[in-house]
Amino acid sequence: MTKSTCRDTFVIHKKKLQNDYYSLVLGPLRKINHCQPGHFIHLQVPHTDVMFRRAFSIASIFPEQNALEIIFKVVGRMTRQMSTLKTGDTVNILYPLGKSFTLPRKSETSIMVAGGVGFPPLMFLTEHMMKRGYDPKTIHFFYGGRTSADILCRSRLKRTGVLFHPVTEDGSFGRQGLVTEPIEEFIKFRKKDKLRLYACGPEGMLKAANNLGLQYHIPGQLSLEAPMPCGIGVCLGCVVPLTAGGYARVCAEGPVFEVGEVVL
Amino acid sequence: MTKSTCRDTFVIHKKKLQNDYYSLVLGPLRKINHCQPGHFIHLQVPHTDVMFRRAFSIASIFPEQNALEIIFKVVGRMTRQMSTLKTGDTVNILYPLGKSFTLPRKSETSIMVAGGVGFPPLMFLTEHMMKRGYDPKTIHFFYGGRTSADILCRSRLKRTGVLFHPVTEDGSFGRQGLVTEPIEEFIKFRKKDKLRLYACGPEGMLKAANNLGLQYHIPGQLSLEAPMPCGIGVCLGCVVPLTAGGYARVCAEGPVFEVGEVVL
Amino acid sequence: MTPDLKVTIAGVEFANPIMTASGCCGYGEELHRVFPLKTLGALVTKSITLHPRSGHPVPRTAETASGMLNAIGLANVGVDAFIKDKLPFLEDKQTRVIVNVAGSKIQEYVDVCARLEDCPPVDMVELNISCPNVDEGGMEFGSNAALTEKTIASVKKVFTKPLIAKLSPNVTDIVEIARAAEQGGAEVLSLINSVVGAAIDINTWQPKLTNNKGGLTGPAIKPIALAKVDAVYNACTVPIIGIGGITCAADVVEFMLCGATAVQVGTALFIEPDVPVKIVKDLKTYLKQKGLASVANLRGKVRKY
Amino acid sequence: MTPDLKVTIAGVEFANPIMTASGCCGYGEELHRVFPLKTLGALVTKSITLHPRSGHPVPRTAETASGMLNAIGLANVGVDAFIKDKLPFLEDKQTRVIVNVAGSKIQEYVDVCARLEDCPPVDMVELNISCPNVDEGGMEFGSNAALTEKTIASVKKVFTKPLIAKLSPNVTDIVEIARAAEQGGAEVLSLINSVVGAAIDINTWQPKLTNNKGGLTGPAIKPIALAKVDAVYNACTVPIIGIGGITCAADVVEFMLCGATAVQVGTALFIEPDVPVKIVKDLKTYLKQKGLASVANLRGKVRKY
Ligand SMILES: Cc1cc2nc3c(=O)[nH]c(=O)nc-3n(C[C@H](O)[C@H](O)[C@H](O)COP(=O)(O)OP(=O)(O)OC[C@H]3O[C@@H](n4cnc5c(N)ncnc54)[C@H](O)[C@@H]3O)c2cc1C
Ligand SMILES: Cc1cc2nc3c(=O)[nH]c(=O)nc-3n(C[C@H](O)[C@H](O)[C@H](O)COP(=O)(O)OP(=O)(O)OC[C@H]3O[C@@H](n4cnc5c(N)ncnc54)[C@H](O)[C@@H]3O)c2cc1C
Ligand SMILES: Cc1cc2nc3c(=O)[nH]c(=O)nc-3n(C[C@H](O)[C@H](O)[C@H](O)COP(=O)(O)O)c2cc1C
Ligand SMILES: Cc1cc2nc3c(=O)[nH]c(=O)nc-3n(C[C@H](O)[C@H](O)[C@H](O)COP(=O)(O)O)c2cc1C
Ligand code: FES
Ligand code: FES
Repeated sequence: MTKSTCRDTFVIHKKKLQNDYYSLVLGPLRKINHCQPGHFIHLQVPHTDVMFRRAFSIASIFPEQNALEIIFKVVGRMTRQMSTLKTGDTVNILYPLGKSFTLPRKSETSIMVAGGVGFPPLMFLTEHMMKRGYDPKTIHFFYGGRTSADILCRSRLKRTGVLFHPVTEDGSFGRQGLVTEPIEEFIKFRKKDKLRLYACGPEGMLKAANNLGLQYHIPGQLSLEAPMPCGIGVCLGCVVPLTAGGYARVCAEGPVFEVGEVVL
Repeated sequence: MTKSTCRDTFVIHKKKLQNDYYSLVLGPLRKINHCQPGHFIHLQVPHTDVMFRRAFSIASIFPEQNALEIIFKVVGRMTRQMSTLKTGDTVNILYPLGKSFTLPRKSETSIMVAGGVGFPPLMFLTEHMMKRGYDPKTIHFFYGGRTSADILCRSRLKRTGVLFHPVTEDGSFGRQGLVTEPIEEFIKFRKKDKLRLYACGPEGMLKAANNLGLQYHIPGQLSLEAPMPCGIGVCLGCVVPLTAGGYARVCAEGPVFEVGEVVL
Repeated sequence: MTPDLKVTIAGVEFANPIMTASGCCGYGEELHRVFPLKTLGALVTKSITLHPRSGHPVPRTAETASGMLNAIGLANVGVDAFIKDKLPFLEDKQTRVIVNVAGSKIQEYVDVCARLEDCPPVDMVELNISCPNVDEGGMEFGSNAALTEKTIASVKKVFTKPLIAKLSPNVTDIVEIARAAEQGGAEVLSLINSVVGAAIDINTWQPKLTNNKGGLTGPAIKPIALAKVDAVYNACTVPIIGIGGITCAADVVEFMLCGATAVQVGTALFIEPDVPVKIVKDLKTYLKQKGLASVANLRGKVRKY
Repeated sequence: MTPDLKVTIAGVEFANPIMTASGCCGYGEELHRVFPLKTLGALVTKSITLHPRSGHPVPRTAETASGMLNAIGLANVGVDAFIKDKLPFLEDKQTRVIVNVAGSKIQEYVDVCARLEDCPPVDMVELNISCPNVDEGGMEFGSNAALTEKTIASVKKVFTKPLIAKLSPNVTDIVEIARAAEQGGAEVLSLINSVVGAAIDINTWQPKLTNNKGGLTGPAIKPIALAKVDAVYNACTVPIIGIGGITCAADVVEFMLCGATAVQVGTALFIEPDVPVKIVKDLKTYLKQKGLASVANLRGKVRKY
């Protein structure tokens, strides 16, 4: 695991996406290239009454500007305060943290399973793969949300050239239903191919993706969430039970785990 | 005592004066005319890690805009955060609080003794007296500071037409020395007049003003400071010993006390 | 359907379970300038002693992380002046009046309560057997089971309205003290009083309180208070009034789930003096959202693992 | 002149008085990725038990006002794996190593310490007789004077390096326990461990910890810790390590003025993992500003009223 740095940095750019979703670009930061898809940062706003940092997946990096992007949804105390940040404001971040995704073989077909605020790391993974010369047509990006407003950065995703499969529960964008349904169809249809799963999203989605992986013997990785007091592996607060017994720390052994590795 | 209101309001205007001094105009607020010179507000910034409110003297009111002004100096935790407030930001205030100054008789000559952040309530008193038709020449405004940068709002004061006597310890503006020296000279010189003292400033200045009042039998009032958890008289944390024995609450019986009333 | 906020404690009905804590609301006059006291289930007065007390020299308070220390020193007007000058104000305010009583000897508690016995506006007395701020032994009562029982039993002989024993958290086993208070005849238990703490000024090297130490209160101590309420609720049968760090309706719900029948709000009044108004409103909203007909439906309903 | 940060405790010299608290720094590996461990006076390991423990189910932590609750359940690799897999890493890190030991029976403490006796990198052992998170009686040791003395005396027979007794704040009279620990042979006292607390989720009505209650730590408890350190310092002669809510050099100074020779930083590491670096730097600056030659000049110098 690489070293992590704890430092003040600035809001370079803030953008309201849709609904309660925001993008924040933070920098300047040293060694931005050490940030890999799956890594997260641990963020703190100064002088707030929220004592602990919050974890945010890195959504992309801008090496020329020594900056990184996170995408967040306003759901509680910290994110509400983050939504009032302005360009030039100071935040403190600890980065990069966690274990990153393992890239697929170029011969494999990747199934991205994204939901809600689980979208950012998979977008990073996808854009990273494009830079590494992967064929966009080997990536099927399934993106689920309750409604159209939950499906972020559509044009950005499309620009990568990957095969985009939006799914919404209310049918307001893309196919109607849960994202796992078309994925199972896809898996059945492409049984012969070497498939690989990458999932990040709400608990139910992760469970379903994990089950699909186990059921159809598709290797892959899941990125988990857990309340993280420390983010660096010292408090033992963020653990998840392992199928092999015992616990693993989501912040240190994860957040990226292999399909079948953890009890969801 | 009047009723007090606790409510959210906005930063209408913020201005950096000199050095670490700022002016904040807050509003809209109802019943702004209930705010009298000597009254203070109890202010809280949302979502901060500073738990208790801080007291600020009302520096002026703008009845047409239903707004009031405070002037503060950055010295600690709360004021540092207040210095980053921007127009449109929300703050919560409890107002008006405390006992206001008693106006002098029109036949009396008023000696204002202001120092540091004790200046705002005396500026309010002065401007208030002007509106009430007092002759500006009956007001001698002694204003002490360490250096020129501590003497705020000079042109505003001069505009009132009062007799302005700035004093700085380093002589960089006005007379050199402590403000109490020229006041004593003035008192000796005007012994025959009916004088009245109004003082607000650092502890040493208040002590000196109180002593001058006692020594030369000049009636008057002092506005005190004390750490104020509640500001409304219920915690008994802000007390000051009375010369008659016992304690008075600075927030409720004060902050304005008669010369000779309290033990300084 | 508006949820029912009424609670009955020891036969006395309260309009709602929100009370203001002793020492944080004076004798009611100042708060009434910020909001009408009838908003409250009850007002609990500052501790009353037999003789007037002017309290400790300043500084008497210090801010700490999400809390404060205080060592006011039981400053109060004394029972006679209280009855004469302060109690009449509370008579027509349409809220229940609980008088908190402190003393340094058992006889002092008895004497004060005997005088309150004949005051109709007084609905209950809360015995502060747990104040950490008097040298004469204020805290001793509350950290000794036998003394606790004896103090309460002695007061019961002269005071016939319901008696609340206010417990100290500064003990190894609060259940032991709670049981002793029950045994002594306390109809209600209130907890917690403040937690002993200290703070030092690193510039002057002096304690931040002239009393050297004081009582820690405010949101910082809420988890401590909840654990104590839970422990006492599981061991005793009398109703409990939960106190400690309450600032919002969600906090009230936490205390009630742990077994409190009512709660007292203290330090939060310094931060937001009209916070009881908001709490009562938000508590109603919470009950509605949860489809509960009465606030009593929350009591003790925590679903332990 | 650079002020001297060195402190000597029970004959062992520490480069500075800043240690990381047990359970908040693992076995050192993770923190070393954020800052070099030689910055520290000492690292105190997570509590080590005779057998490995996986700990309580999640949720194990909950955020509270200026603090947190935890009920990790003494998750650790067990003494054998610790000695084999974890201790070697600490050997060349140029910091002192204090191994925190927990158990549910006296014999367990003895067995673990006996194995640590022959491990050269171990400079001291800290006995956690105060962990509130194990049912088998973890806390009982620390709230009973006789048991405290006996536990320590038993360990002393097999462990010859200096022994620290870590005290619980959840007692009526910490001085009684401190004296018993001293009596048993503890060369050092460290205090405080976490304060018992609870929190309830008002949506699910379940406790926020699967253990139902847990230990409160962080800035919220600093005033409590300071009062306890002050009390013990005035009653005992052995050196004290102050613990509880420390986040900055100013906090360290407060603890030292109250009598601590060194301090441990716990929860603050979760908020700012490299905070010890800043504390050491700021402590130097403070001493310079005050014209003090050594950090030892602060010890016990509080000027009481
Ligand atoms: C590795 C990792 C990566 C992450 N990446 C992202 C990301 O890219 N984007 C993103 O937006 N978020 C991400 N998160 C989540 C993020 O860290 C925060 O948890 C989230 O933003 C909420 O923080 P908050 O302070 O706003 O909400 P909080 O106030 O902490 O509340 C969080 C949610 O839980 C609920 N809640 C609060 N308290 C309780 C309680 N006691 N019981 C039950 N529910 C409660 C709230 O209602 C709210 O819905 C990630 C988390 C992890 C661990
Ligand atoms: C009635 C009244 C009116 C007031 N009017 C004004 C006004 O008009 N303008 C204005 O600027 N202020 C005014 N004040 C003062 C104001 O309320 C605040 O106290 C002040 O602004 C400092 O707040 P802070 O949080 O920034 O500083 P804090 O962090 O509270 O620190 C305040 C000062 O005390 C020092 N300090 C902090 N902690 C300690 C300690 N433990 N021991 C010793 N010293 C310490 C700090 O270094 C700093 O100098 C008034 C106060 C009162 C009571
Ligand atoms: C400034 C202050 C004064 C207090 N005075 C008393 C008192 O006189 N008698 C008493 O029983 N409790 C007193 N208390 C304790 C409170 O009633 C309450 O038990 C404690 O503050 C915890 O509640 P909180 O966290 O909501 O403040 C006082 C508390 C504060 C903060
Ligand atoms: C997550 C967590 C785990 C802890 N584990 C232990 C432990 O295993 N053994 C122990 O003696 N103390 C343990 N503690 C207590 C700390 O060592 C320390 O005494 C306490 O946290 C107070 O210090 P703080 O406020 O700086 O955190 C733990 C504390 C926390 C927050
Ligand atoms: S968040 Fe502390 S160990 Fe993972
Ligand atoms: S500030 Fe509370 S009584 Fe004055």
